[in-house]
Amino acid sequence: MDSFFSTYVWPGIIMIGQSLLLLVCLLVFIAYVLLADRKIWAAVQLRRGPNVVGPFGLFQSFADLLKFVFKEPIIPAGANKAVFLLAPLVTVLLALSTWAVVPLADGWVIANINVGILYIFAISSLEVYGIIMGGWASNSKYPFLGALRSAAQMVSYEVSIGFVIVTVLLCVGSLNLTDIVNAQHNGLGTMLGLPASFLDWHWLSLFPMFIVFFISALAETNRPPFDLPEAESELVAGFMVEYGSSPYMMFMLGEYAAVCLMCSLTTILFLGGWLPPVDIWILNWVPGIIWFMLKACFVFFMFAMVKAFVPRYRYDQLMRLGWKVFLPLSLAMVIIVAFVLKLMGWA
Amino acid sequence: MVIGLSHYLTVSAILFTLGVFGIFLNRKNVIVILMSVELILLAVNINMVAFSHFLNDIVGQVFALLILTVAAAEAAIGLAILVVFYRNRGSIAVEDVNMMKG
Amino acid sequence: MTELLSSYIPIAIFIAIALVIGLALLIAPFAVAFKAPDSEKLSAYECGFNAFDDARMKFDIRFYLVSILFIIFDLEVAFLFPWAVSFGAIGWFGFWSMMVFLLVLTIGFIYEWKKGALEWE
Amino acid sequence: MTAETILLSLHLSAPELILAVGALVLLMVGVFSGERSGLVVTGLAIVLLLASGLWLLFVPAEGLAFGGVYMADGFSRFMKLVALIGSLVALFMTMGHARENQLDKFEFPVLLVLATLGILLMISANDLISLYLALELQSLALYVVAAINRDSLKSTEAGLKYFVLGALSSGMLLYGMSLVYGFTGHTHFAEIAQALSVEGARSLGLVFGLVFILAGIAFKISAVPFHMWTPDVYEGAPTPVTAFLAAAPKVAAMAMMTRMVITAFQPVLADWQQVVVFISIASMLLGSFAAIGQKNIKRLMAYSSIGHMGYALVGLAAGNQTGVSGVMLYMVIYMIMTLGTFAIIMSMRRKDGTVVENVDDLAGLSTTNPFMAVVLTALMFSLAGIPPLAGFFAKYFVFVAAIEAKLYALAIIGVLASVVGAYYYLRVIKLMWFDEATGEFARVSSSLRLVFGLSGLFVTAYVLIGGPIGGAAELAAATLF
Amino acid sequence: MTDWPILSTVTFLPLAGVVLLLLMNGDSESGRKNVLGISLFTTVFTFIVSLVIWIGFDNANPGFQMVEKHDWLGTGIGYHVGVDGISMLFVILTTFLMPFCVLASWLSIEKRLKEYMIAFLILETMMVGVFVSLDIVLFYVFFEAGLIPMFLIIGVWGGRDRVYASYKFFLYTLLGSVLMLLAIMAMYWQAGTTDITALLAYKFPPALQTWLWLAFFASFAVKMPMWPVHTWLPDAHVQAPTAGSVILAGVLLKLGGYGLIRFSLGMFPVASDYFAPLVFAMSVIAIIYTSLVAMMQDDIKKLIAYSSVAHMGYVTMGIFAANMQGVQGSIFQMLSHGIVSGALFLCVGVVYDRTHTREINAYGGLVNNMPKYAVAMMVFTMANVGLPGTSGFIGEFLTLIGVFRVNTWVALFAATGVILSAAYALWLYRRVIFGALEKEKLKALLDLSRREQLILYPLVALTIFFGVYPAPVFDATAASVDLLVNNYTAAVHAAQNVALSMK
Repeated sequence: MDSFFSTYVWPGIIMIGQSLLLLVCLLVFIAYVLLADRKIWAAVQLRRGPNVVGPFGLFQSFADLLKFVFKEPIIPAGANKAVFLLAPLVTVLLALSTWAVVPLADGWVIANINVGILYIFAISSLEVYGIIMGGWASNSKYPFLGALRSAAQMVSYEVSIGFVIVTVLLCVGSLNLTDIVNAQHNGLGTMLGLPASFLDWHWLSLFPMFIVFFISALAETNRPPFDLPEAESELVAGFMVEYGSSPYMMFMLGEYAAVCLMCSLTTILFLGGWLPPVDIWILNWVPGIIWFMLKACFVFFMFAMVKAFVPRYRYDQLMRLGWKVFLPLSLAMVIIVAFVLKLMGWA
Repeated sequence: MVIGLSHYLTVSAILFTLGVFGIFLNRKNVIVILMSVELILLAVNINMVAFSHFLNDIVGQVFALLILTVAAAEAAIGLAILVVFYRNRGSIAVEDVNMMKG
Repeated sequence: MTELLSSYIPIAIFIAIALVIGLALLIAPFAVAFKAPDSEKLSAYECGFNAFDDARMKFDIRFYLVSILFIIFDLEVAFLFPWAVSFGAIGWFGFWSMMVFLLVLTIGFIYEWKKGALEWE
Repeated sequence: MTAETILLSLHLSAPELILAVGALVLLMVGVFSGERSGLVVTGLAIVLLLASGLWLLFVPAEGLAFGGVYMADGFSRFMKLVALIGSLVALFMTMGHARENQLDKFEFPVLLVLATLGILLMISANDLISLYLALELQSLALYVVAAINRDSLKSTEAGLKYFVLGALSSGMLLYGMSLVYGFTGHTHFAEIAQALSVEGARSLGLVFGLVFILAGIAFKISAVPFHMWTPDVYEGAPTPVTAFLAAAPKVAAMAMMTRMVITAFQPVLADWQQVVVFISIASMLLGSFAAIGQKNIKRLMAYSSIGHMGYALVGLAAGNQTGVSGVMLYMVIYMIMTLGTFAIIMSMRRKDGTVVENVDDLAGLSTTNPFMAVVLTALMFSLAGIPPLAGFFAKYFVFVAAIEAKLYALAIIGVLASVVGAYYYLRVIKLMWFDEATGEFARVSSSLRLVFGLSGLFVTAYVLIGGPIGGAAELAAATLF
Repeated sequence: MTDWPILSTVTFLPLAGVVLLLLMNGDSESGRKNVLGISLFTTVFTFIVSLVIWIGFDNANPGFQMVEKHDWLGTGIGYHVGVDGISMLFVILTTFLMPFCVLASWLSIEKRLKEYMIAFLILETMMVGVFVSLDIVLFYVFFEAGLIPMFLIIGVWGGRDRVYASYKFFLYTLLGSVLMLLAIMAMYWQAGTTDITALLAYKFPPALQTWLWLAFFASFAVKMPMWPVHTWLPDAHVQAPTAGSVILAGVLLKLGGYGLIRFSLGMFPVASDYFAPLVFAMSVIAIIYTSLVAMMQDDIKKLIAYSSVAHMGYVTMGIFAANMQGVQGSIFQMLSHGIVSGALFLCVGVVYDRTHTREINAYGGLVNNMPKYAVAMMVFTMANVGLPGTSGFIGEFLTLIGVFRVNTWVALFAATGVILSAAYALWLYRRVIFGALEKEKLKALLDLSRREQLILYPLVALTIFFGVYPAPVFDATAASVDLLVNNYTAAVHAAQNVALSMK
């Protein structure tokens, strides 16, 4: 009986606790990311943004949550009800479940599986299902077209994301996310004789890929300037037109969870994850999670700034960028990186 | 309960049977047929991977990867043909694929 | 096997909890919110008009083309992943094998490009 | 892999490499020179096929390549040459006839080259994986080719049917392969054979696998009970495509099946022999009886091909060296007869340009176009297996093998079916010679006339030239044993 | 001379004529003349060349002569030809009948003469080929290949029901012969060779012999034709053009008889002995039954066709009597029947060309305005009946003696056939030739033209010549038949001894 508890029950409870902790933190974090997004945008436009609920509007997101929950849920008469309701659930579920493998610091991960990046790649590919389902189930023209556009856009950029990841993998040689971060202990900088620093991270050695990844991440998550699926002037609110109440909120939640994931992924792949910028004792003393959060927030800040600064793309420009620029570019980079690695004997 | 090879094989056999029946019994939509075909290939992949694991032999997994690829290509071509057929016929119901008989 | 599986159990638990949260959010308004549906409210959004026909209409073939292209390139990535991971171990033979593969794909890509499969409008 | 083994592999697979590289180059040539480059690309494709064939002919290289998944031996060389001739002729026939079936796209020759590449690889495949990939390469190209006339309902329907049943057959084949892999632990033919020759290795799962594999291949060679696609696809696909479908892919599938059962499954001969015997009998009977009522000549040829596959399988069922050489010879002769017949079917157009496909449209051909009538008569008698034409010798060698293997019932049913089969071939001849003409055909293009002329010459002159061909087949078959 | 491949020359000489014809334009009037000229020249020349075979033939040698042997199609199939006493005369018969066929078609074939002649010349090659082949596959090839031209001849140039008749002819014969094909394969597998000389020397195990015998018999019985698979023959005869009927009756039926002697008797003696009673029964039924049927016919050609079946009954009977008289009689009967029945069909052709009917009732009293014709026809009718002094008598008489030595009852029943044949043949003659010349249409008929005289008179002469002096034939056949019969008897005795010792 004792062993039963020690082998099954306690680890189980620990796992549940860990998961709950991460999810709650994540949701709270998303709430503030949402707020930050609005605030940054407002700041750029010299507005104040939400500032009523709580000090500096800090509780705005929670107020929104309550509002959504108490709104009347509408399911259009022509809609396919089950699929209509399943769509937001799928979106949220998939967006959240990717987080199970993201290491927030060395060892701070729910499941340290050896194919972490593959898992993320796979689950995030599935996210398009939520959108397609939502657009199709609404049985209305705007959501339908919005969903199609959205899906096409997401898959277009997923291809280049895949290639980018391949270049990183070429340098690392492992699919484990922790390994990927640890591999950035030494790189370009240490080769030049410098101590381990931010120059070793992949953003420098794979700079073009870093840019491609960043922009593709924007497109993949339907962030501005690639938010065509919900371009108000053309398609009102894209695939979400018919949604209201908490299903609508769940789409938003899923979207922001995906954005946060992309930020973390950028951090892990290119910005050295939880590694300090310079390998000195004082910075090493700061917990890894702090560095990780700082870097992720920085990336999100870039996301928000892009949203604020860059005008929206036209759909054909967007597709052209994805297929005719990023795809060849990243493909070429894969070849170049592989060739250089092989030639220099680094791999 | 230990999950053994025979369990995988049973699942795969069931999937395979479903796929085959899906092709022959389905009277409604050609898309369903395409999905049945995919189901068959998935059954095969389960077999392959399961055997590969229990035989401790990597070849099965390599095979499975190749099957996946080919299945994708096959699906792409199948859908393309279905699209042109739809353009000509205006329907993808199975009973409408009946120009030629005998 | 068990070792491999056990590393996935946390994921399963995690997903289960995420599912619970998601379901809770989804069901909450149906449980607590005020409801007064009418036919106008339940009709599809159409800028003020009634819908002419079914919304699930024919759509541009390009979407289809894009999805096909995606499948092809995504699978290419599926081959690239293991190649990249074991890059150090496979030598020049492995390198050139993949280059040939990529060459074939590139040729396909050029074909699509020239055929206009990547053009929108 | 050392540099030498790689070079050796490349050397062994040079015919395929020529096609592979060539196909890619052709695709680029086509796409960069615009939509109207069909004829140029077709010409270049023919050059490619010729180059590959000449290499095969003049650079004899034998051995295993790419870690054993590719086998170049006498058998593969012989069958590849045959298949290449089939592809070449089919492609040649489309020249000048491309416009009416929308075959003037440059993709068409490229697809045919790719299909041919798949065919060559199928013949050489010595491992389940390479076999599957080769088969799919061929099939995928053919699915597209069958539906290539995008504006024709018939063509697209043919493509759809071909695709659905082809995909199903691939699925069954794969399922069988997975079982065979699972129960023997190998995918390499030689290793499978070795694993099977151990006492007690033959399990139920393996037998299931074997049956599924045979069923999958039976689809590809359109043998009963997996023949349903054949008549529809033959009828629906554009005629040049049908001509192609009926020729080289059949040769390749038969070669593939032969290599597989002879090298990989030799230890369980008793198991697959039953299946092959059954398939063979069913095909022969169905091919003979179902063809009787057909009005469309392409459908007629479809049933004819079903029947002929049944006869070819008689040789395979024997499972001995005589049988294999019989199968090889059968495929050569069958292919040439089929190509000739399809060249004639392609010539069936009225003076106002309409294409006719009914058997009745051949009425009185002997008065309106005696040359064509004589050739078609020779081809029909040959298909019926009447000496001294080539078709007789094809049947003779497979039946000798069956007798040698003591499959008397199979042989008796086979010859009786051939008598029934003769009935519907006679119908075609009767229409041409005994009936009054209902209309005249337009002038036949010289390329088609060349094809069916040569085909007719082959079937009649086989008695003179058959010796060396038979000798080559025997030598080639010996390499499998 | 000895080195010259004379048999191949004779076999393939007609094909040279075919090549010449292919180069001609047969449509115009002059083209027609040329076609006829070339065909006639080819056939006559072939006949003359074939006579060289007879001249060079060594009567004392029972084995095969003028042998040629080459490798051919691998897997043991060789090109091997030669003649012995049994086959040599059939070659001559074939080449002899061909010029008559050409002459008979001179006017009666109105359309597509060129193709017609080509078909005939190809047919000639095939028929000669059958008789000279010494390789069993080669034999089969020639045996079956003859179907193609004959099918077309009946179907294109035949009468009203030609399609039915040609199909029936083709499928019946094909069905029979595919079984033979299987037997050939089995023999090849058993003996490891397809060479007839080797197979004749090979002793097949009795059980296998039974099956092989049945398979071969199926083919030859259809070809002969024997009752009850004879029904294709009347149809084919009636529908075929005159020359087609001549060849059919004159040569093609002999292929069956030749095959029975060469293969059934020569290679499967034990089985032949075992099945002989069956053959006797079938032969007797054939003789009596078909003779009775022949009496009921209103169509001249059909009547002759049934009489052919009856005559073939004697042949099979004689062969399976398996003694010197029986076999020699059969061979003689076949040769004689080749000439006589051919000639009878030519006679029918003569009047058919004039009146375009074959109804017996449409004729009567022809002796009045066609005396020469009446005489010629009388000779042939008598020969058909088997009147002493004509060639028909010798064959029938010898076969009956042969059978008598084996089984009295069979001989007795068969002998009634002689009476029956006299009845129908004479009745036919009476109805056509004698009586009053009443019918208006007939009154204008002219007697034999030069061409027709050229056709019929040599045949009359031959019929009588061989009836009076059959020695040349017997001289040629004796040695080979003797060898055959001896081998046969030895094999049968050996088998019986084995069977006895088993008990």
